[in-house]
Amino acid sequence: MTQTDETLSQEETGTEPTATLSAMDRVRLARDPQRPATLDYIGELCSDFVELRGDRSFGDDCALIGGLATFRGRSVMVMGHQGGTNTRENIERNFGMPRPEGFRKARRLMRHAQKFSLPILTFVDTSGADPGISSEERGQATAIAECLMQMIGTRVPIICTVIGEGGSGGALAISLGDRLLMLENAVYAVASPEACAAILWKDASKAAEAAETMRITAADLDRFGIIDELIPEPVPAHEAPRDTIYTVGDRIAAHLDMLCATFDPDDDAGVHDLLDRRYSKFRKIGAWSEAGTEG
Amino acid sequence: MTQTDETLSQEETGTEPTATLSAMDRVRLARDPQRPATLDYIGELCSDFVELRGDRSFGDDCALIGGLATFRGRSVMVMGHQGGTNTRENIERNFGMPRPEGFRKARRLMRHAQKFSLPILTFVDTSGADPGISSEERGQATAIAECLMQMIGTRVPIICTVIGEGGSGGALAISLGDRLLMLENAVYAVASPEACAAILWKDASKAAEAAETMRITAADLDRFGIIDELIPEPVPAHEAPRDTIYTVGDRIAAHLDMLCATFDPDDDAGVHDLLDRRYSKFRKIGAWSEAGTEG
Amino acid sequence: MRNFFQRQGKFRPLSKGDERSAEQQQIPEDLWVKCPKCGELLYSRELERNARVCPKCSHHFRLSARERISLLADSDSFQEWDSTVSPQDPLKFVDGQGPYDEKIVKTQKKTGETESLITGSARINGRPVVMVVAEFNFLGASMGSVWGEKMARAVERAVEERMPVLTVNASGGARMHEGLFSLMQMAKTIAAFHRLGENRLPHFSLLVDPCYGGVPASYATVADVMIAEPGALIGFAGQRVIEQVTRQKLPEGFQTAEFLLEHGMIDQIVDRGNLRDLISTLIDHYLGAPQGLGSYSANGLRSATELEQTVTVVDTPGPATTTTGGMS
Amino acid sequence: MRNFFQRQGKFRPLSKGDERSAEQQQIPEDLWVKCPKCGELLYSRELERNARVCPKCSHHFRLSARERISLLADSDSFQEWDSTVSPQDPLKFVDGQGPYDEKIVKTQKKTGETESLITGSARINGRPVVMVVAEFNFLGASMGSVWGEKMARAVERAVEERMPVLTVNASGGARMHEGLFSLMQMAKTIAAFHRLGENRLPHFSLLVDPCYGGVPASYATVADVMIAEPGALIGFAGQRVIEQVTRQKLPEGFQTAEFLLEHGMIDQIVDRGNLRDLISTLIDHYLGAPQGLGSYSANGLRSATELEQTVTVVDTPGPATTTTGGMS
Ligand SMILES: [Zn+2]
Ligand SMILES: [Zn+2]
Repeated sequence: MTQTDETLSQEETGTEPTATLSAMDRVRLARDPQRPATLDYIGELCSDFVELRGDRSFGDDCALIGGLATFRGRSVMVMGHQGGTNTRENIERNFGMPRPEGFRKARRLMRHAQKFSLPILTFVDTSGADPGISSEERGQATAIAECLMQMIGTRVPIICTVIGEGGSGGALAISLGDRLLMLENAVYAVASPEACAAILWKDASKAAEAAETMRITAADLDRFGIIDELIPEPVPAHEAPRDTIYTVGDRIAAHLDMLCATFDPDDDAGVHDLLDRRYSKFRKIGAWSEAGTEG
Repeated sequence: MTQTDETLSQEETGTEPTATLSAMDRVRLARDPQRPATLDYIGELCSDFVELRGDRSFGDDCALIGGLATFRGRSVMVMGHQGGTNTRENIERNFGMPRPEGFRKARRLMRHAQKFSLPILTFVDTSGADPGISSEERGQATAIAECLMQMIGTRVPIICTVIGEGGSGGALAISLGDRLLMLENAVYAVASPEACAAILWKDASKAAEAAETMRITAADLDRFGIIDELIPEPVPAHEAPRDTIYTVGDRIAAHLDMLCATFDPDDDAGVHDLLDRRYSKFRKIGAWSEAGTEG
Repeated sequence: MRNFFQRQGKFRPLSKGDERSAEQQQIPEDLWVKCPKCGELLYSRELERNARVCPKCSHHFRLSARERISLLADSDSFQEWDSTVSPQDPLKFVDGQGPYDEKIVKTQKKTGETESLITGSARINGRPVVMVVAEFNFLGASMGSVWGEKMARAVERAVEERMPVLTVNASGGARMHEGLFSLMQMAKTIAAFHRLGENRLPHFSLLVDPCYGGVPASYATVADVMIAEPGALIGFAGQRVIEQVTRQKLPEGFQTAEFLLEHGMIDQIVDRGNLRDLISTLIDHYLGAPQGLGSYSANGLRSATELEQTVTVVDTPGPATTTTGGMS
Repeated sequence: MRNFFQRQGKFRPLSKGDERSAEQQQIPEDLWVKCPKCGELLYSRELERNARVCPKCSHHFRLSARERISLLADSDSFQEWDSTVSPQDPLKFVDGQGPYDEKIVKTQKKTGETESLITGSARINGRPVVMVVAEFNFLGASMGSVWGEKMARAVERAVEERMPVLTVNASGGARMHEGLFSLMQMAKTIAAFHRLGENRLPHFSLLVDPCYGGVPASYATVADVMIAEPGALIGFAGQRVIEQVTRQKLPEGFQTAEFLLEHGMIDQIVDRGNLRDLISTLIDHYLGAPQGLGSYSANGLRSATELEQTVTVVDTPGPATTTTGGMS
């Protein structure tokens, strides 16, 4: 439960998080349909985007998209959740909730990135994995698990950014990177406040209370050492989308430069070092006690 | 178009192929429902068989089965096509014609064998890959191609044996090993004689003529250097199933001993040598001419 | 194919001849149990002797973690690890039922366990194995920080000592009281199992009823061999959640072990009485039989396909009676 | 997203304003071509100038291998390799139409090609690339020994010279006249591409109409990037075979490029006019832009998803009119 030694210090980012919003206020901001989404980040921050589609066994999931792109002079593999801004798009993209095909595509793209030593950037923005009947039939749990297993061992630098709602396993599936950045008004939770309230309070209207109690804001998660950097949003992202996007781009670039400076895909020792640090990053997350001492 | 240097010479096998049957006679023998099939070989030659099922994304295909087994004191991964001996079984096993799930399972088991350095034994016995609508929907071509791509690079010794009908791409998918053995009355063809007659003679009744012309018998393929060993069948396999099975077992064991004698999974040079020989084995198959010389 | 052999032990399954009639219905509840699948009234001690498998319909009753260990491990071979690792309350979480830290203490008293995961080493038919077992009675085997920590330690120790890992997985979902710490245990456990795989040590995952949420969506479904007990309910999203979201009726047999087998997600469904021998056979395949022990199961196992054709009783699971939470 | 930019070249697609009416129907056949999809009568030379894409409905007419090369490669950059490798007749094959060796000679005279696969090096927007193109007019682009040999040589040379490989794949199936030699070319080609992959060099596979049998069931569907032309028919088994075997009516759009995209088998469907820029962008991503050239496509490509939403004309392919052979 300590911070990654390499984390850039808060001072470097310049601005201080300002807001005094409630957790539920931030949930609403994180879900705002006008908030910049993955394709907006790719469109503004990247050139030469070539979308790569399909899981090579069943379908293509538009709720989790990805492809090759040039980011600040580097070719990278970029991927992220993508919902819609209107009903038609939302149906096409299943409200940004990936089906097994989405996770299988993500896994395929990670392997692809590894083959060609392309760093990976992910954008996390989903209320969760699709909870439908056919998703269960095609192994939603297995698809997420295989994606996680691939990601944790992928031999290239990976930077993940929570840009909106980080919902449960569907968000985690593309979050196992070397850095986890998070916008100030994004949230990241093990279950939605509504679901948590319904289960633990037996009353879905207690969502705001649940949201507060669950500690789902970037500030909370920064304090817990679960995220590596909180990216301030001086105004909510949808009110200043380009500024937000470019700020995120700058922070990703700073971390990417740092990771790539010491990374050589042909140097086995360096690759192992990358994977060892990634292992330690997740190995130490948790809060437990043992024989009187805290873990 | 030369023989593998390592191939055991015919003398060692003791018996000489005896038969003077026509190609179509052998097609009929190869298809005889009483002819020993993959599960018969596993049952007689192996102990501790643990079937491993499923492609981990859509289904389990009973037309292509496999699992862990002990063969002559060694743990191996064994797999093969499996049809049925009655209508109910044939429907369950789709007449031994794999769907994409079957090839994806085969690929999974090959990766699994590689992870644990288990040699692979395959038994080839299918009229071909399933030509149905849903198989096309789920990428029959892609599934076969991915299986081939996996097999050619699998870092363990692989011995393939054609025990019945070797039909086209569905047979090839589990045939890219370090040794290709073939029973005397088995056949191995790019298309069924019936299909070939229908396409090239515009007359399906010319199947016997097509069978002869296509050179699909073990003796033909031995002469072409495409198979590594012809295993004699003094009497047709279904008339002496145990004898046939044990003869096949002895030949597989002889080749496996030879391959394993020089194979150490932890020795990169040895593994590369194995893969280089496998590459050369297929690299040289073909008949072409160039500036007057034959290839 | 060969004979499928019977195990000699405490939990030897009853043969069909041992079945009793269901007529004696006046006996106190703690002595008699009604089978939720076939309705048969079963004498408790006999059910225990049969590894809590209904002798009439083969329904597999749930086992506690300790019962599971005594079923699978050789007598007195289980050595528990890290039993003093206990949950904390990092969020100072208070829900409709009160504070989380009080809930922990109550649950610990009620169950006699410190947490929902028990880890240790054992022998199965003489083969050393790391054994990790979920306890569903402890807050629905929800995965929190202790689960992740104990799992990571157990798997790291397996790597050090070059032992295979058997996990017995049940879960109702994430330990929501621990917030994102809970979700991150999916990452922590998958990282540990990735390391196990890099070291080419096998992981056998046994899925038992019920298994939902982050456990099957992390390490439990990417094992080298995936086994489930007959009728076990396994999935990502819980059935109530799916019904609420989709407003569709769930198909019969949805999310059962049989459903998963049909959809290619698991290798085999194995009756409780055959688990030990299957695991020890697997260990021999991956790591070789220990010196002096030889191959335990000289007669081999039948293929699962063959088995199902014979043991038809597990082919037709009744309507699922268990409801579970899960992750949405 | 950014503007999708137009290519300047011989085959620049017509803008909509250039469309002509279909009323002049009295002109000789070799000057006018009827579009099989929309029925429009098209002036041959104008169709050529539009890369043989119907300006009205976007139907992509088939191209010969040489036309394809001139469409994709920079002017005069194509250097053919191994053009003297010719087919043999190892089986002394004689079918209902006569001996195979005579058929070869006739086909060579008719087409001016020695075989159904053309290999060589070229530049695309200045980027060196190994280019391998199937010729459907040569015995239906059936894959025989020459195909395998020329492909293996080309890919081996790509490894030596560290060049990316672009394959343009059409095929009616295996060259049955060469018996099992023909089937084994699937093994030979996949082996070559496995080696390319081990050397971390990219393979771009372009699937064009029609592509069936052993070509898509080997190297052509396991490329690093899978691209198809709109409306191309692609599959394992041919449509007639499937209809005969299953006695079912094939669903609309079955085996089209759009069908494959929907089923997750390909990355993108790309209009002929945009292929060059897509390929050169891909090369830059994998191998870096050549010194001095900089990034060719400074404005970037739009995502395929975006593209489809705009270019609706390729979303609704008419009933497939092409019938093909295939492998069963
Ligand atoms: Zn019962
Ligand atoms: Zn047209």
